[in-house]
Amino acid sequence: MSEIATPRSFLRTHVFSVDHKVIGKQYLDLALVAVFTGMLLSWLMRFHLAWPETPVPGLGTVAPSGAAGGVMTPEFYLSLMTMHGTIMVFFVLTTAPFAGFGNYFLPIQVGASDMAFPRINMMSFWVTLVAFLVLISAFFVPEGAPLSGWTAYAPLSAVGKDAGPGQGLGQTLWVVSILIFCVAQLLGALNFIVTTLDLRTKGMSLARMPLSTWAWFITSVIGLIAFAVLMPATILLLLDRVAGTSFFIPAGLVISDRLQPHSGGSPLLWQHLFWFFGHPEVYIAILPGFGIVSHILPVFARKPLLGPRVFIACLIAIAFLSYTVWGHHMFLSGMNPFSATLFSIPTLVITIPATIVTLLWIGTVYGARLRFTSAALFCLGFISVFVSGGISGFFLAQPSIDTYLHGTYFVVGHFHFVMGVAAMFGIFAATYFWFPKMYGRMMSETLGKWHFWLTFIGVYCVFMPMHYLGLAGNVRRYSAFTDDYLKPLIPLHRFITVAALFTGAVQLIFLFNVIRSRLRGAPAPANPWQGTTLEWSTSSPPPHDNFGGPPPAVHRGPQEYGAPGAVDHIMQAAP
Amino acid sequence: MTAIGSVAQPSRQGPAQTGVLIGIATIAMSFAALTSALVVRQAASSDWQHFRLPTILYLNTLALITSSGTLEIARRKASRGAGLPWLSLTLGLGLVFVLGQILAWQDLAAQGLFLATSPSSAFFYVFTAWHGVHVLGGVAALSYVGYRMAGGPSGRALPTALGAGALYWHFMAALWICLLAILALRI
Amino acid sequence: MGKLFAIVVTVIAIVSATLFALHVWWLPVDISAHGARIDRQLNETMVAAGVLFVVAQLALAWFAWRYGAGPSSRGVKTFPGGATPMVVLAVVLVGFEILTLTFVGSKVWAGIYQSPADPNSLQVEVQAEQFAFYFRYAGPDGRFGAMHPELANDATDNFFGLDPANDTTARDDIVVATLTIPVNRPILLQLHAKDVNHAFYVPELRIQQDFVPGMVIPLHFTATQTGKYEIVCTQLCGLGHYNMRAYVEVIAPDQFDQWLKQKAEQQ
Amino acid sequence: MKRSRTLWWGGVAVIATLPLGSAALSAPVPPPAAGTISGKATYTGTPPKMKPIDMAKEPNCVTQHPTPVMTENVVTEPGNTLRWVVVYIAAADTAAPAATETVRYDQKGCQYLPHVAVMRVNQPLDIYNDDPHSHNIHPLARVNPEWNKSQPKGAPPIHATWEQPEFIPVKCNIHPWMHGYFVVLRTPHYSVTGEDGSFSLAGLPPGTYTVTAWHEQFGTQRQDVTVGSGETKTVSFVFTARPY
Repeated sequence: MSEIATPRSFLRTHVFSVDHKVIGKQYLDLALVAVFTGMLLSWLMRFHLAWPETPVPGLGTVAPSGAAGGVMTPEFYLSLMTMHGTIMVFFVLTTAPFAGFGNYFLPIQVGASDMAFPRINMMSFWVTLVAFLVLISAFFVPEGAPLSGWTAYAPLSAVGKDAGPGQGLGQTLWVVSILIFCVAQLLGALNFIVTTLDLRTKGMSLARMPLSTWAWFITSVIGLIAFAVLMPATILLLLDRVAGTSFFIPAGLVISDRLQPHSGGSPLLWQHLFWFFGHPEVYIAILPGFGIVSHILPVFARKPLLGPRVFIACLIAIAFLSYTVWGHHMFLSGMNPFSATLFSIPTLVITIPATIVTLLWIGTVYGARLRFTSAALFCLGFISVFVSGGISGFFLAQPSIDTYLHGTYFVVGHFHFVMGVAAMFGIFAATYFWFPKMYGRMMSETLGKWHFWLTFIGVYCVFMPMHYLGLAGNVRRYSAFTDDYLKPLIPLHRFITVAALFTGAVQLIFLFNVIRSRLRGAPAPANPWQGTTLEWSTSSPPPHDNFGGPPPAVHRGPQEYGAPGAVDHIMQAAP
Repeated sequence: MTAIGSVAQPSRQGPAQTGVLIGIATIAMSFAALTSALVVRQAASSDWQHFRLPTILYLNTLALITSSGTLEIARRKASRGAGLPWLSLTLGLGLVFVLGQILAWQDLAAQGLFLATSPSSAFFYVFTAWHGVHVLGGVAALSYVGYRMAGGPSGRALPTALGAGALYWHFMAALWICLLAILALRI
Repeated sequence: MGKLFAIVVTVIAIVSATLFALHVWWLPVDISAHGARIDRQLNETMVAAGVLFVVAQLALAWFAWRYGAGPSSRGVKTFPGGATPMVVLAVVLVGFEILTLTFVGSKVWAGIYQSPADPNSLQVEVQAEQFAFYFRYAGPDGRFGAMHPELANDATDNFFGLDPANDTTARDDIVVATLTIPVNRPILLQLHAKDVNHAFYVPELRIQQDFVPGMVIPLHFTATQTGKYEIVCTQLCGLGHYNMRAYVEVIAPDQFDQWLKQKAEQQ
Repeated sequence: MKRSRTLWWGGVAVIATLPLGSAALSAPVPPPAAGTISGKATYTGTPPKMKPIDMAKEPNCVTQHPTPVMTENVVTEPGNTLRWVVVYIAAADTAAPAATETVRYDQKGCQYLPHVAVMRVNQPLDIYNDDPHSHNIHPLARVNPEWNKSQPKGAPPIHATWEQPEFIPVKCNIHPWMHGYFVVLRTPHYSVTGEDGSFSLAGLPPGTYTVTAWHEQFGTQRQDVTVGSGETKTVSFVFTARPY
């Protein structure tokens, strides 16, 4: 690993490169494509919910069977919802903050010249890309994309095309895509853990690792165990679909007037296996955001994070507890009601480390000398949105209240605030913060600020009303509101749709900023934000082996800001 | 996590060792998921058709255990450059194990127990297939190490690669013994 | 810039909290015996969470307002006491709140889902199928006919797969698409699904329960007010999930007996 | 090379016109007078009691039917006659010109109109949704390729054709009581019994035919009938009805 021959051909340096920096950028580009695809789907969904009968220009030609004449059919809406959920959770929120920024910066921050197994690392990206292409191809098969949601509950997902349009080839492609994604994720997590444990430079003890590295390390440990459970679960689901086994399909099901040739399976078994992976997955999406905010906020507050060791302890507590709470997704699913009480306790206990982490951030802002760059604003936005999303979790954690709120828009508002917005704000903050280091060019701060203010206000206008809809009993995953008690809520849905279209359009500012800055951004210095961690003590962008020679030794912690005696900050690598 | 306590320098065995340990944890977790699925599925309904495990499984187990033994010998002799024949014996035994598993499948098929016939046969096939895939992965890794051993300059990395490969292989054997116990108890 | 952030966050926090407090959009009328306890639990959590929400947002806003890097370059200050007050605040405040909410909440939950049904409750079988609910009453003989999935045929209105030809108990079973129940009488529903996962949710009755194919799940409640309310499905079951609806009609007991008799004659 | 090619095509054209010419030359034999087979479909025994369809789930369907609609699987008419019985000539009539006019299949008041739509192989079929809410048409075809499409309010008609002859049950998943049949046949000689339970197959060249009568619940019956030129044969089909 020490002497890596610097590859010369374009193919080796930019496409099939084993350099963790190139792989990190490839992951981020994939996530960028995925997030705009997912956003487009959410636009179509929101527009359909607000104005179901108004034809969408051009949709009729793009999807002749799904939306003849531009008016969306219910199964087309549900297939958009399924793909929106799957693309956003897997290919954006797991790929960008963890695989994208993690791949790029973990080796540099621990002072290594590359990941422990560069070839496996490269493979993990290309396997993720294959998984994404297999998923997207589900749109173009005859019956279209699956409609069983990103949770794909059996038997709707397991029976096959009798269960409805999209449940034939489309659902099989979905299952295969997730199976391939599990392989990629396990390889990625393996690399992260080994690099963190074994390839740290001299002086880089675990206590001296930057908090973003801690977050990626703990996320990869969670990811390892979570995806190691999802993989066999998808294999069993695939066997149920194609090989006629009955792991998840009980006897005597009559679907489309046909008695299904299965017997004895348990639909709850799929829900248990899925959510055993599902809840750690939402922490895989948010913990890198924790690490990123705790890494970036001190740089702009010019003071270290309040209680970094407490923060790390909270990360570990969350990682451990995340495996004990999956049942709160299934309070009303028909499992034994006693286990609902059992699962509600760890679910409420896990709010303690989450609250501590939030209070540590707010405590860090206290007494700071905050410089409000775009990255800093997105960190503050992250804290505010995470508070809103976390607090709505209080309601859903109690089985008695979940009796009313389960399956309503309250849940949609909750997980969008925490995953859909907070994690995205983490990705935005990381982009604005690390873009100069990755591309050697500065991003436009004015565009960044416009992007922040419009998005911050926009997301509250989109997702806070969803909590009100939930309180009114508005059921989620509905493609049209024909029930009598839902009709008075349609104006609120129209408000959300307008806000969603606006907030989505605002993201084009970010896209323009990213593309323009890559081509014509001002050249970036090695340490634009006066950070102290190792990524700032090498050139922008870093040379092939990160430090142009052996990695420097490290002599102190990652956040030596505002140290007593006039020096503003001391670099980690400074002797 | 062996290296969690140690300070700065990369651990003596190198990343390969840690990588294999993490791989082992992942594979063990996936089998834990399959085992819990087996237990829940057996309790879910009364259509669990018990059948006697084909006797060839016990011969396969023997082959796998002896291959662990020969691999240990290969590791000791490797430092004196005489490890190759023992390593190829290990690979041979590994392939014998996999062929034996396929014979067990045919024995089951002869009894009319296919993948979809009953949940018990389904889990038998899934367990043996999932384990077989990982054994083949081990065979591929060890044959790559053997190729590098035979290729001449053994280099510093070889003993660690062989050590890591051996660790993985022993895990394959231990895992199979656990799986056999689970299958014997449950099916 | 920090001041703008503080203002925006404060406005957001205040507006959101007031919209919650004013019950602009709120739960529909509660017509269920156990509903009051759920509403109280929800209100308590709303107050506690609302306070936490506003305090946290305002603290963030105040610190962002106060501690921007202004011309007066004073030194940075760590939070008095470092991280320990944060941990103590979180453990005590949130921990205490969790304790009360969990303890009280589990009793409310146990009252609905863990306690056995009232012995003389009215038994109704509910079948959820792709995209409609059907309800079956035992009919005058008081016994439900056996269900045979292979005989189920929607065309002949044989939703439950009954076999009236050689199962006499099935002949008088009443199958309707509207759940008609007497007021103030405990009802015991036996939920079973014909094809995929569904759910039974009546916002006014504060009750929700998934249907799981292959299982018969009991659900009991008591309606305390007459009227016509909507039953909707909250578990994604396919393309007609949005339209999978039925009505529950809560009527006076004597009207119910008369309705039952009238339905029995139609069999 | 070019010249020889034009010669070649000229020759082919000449040969091609020969058969047309010869057909025109043969003496005009008067076409044989067409016979007809007609009759009634009746039942014996007690038919199952038809129940009113409970459309409570879709209020605007309930308002469209002042008197509740009865189930349509066994529609009995006065005089023990049966409606919706499809009577057709079993032998495929390949010489008949392909059917071109479109069969209209309508969804109105949460009902399929007509209950049984008979059409020929490859005949265009248009499915309309005249209800103020969406329907979902799911023809449960086994021989033909199966499809399942929703049709929101005001959506354009769905065009479909069927390549193979089959009795295809049609259901609407959103309204489970909605049921109908696409009867796809190879022969143009078919008739569906109406209110009076009578059918008639006209325009039959003389010959012996196996006439088949199909009812969705009481099965299929066949009879062999010979028809002379210009002759009208009456045939009746009697189905046995069971109460349950």
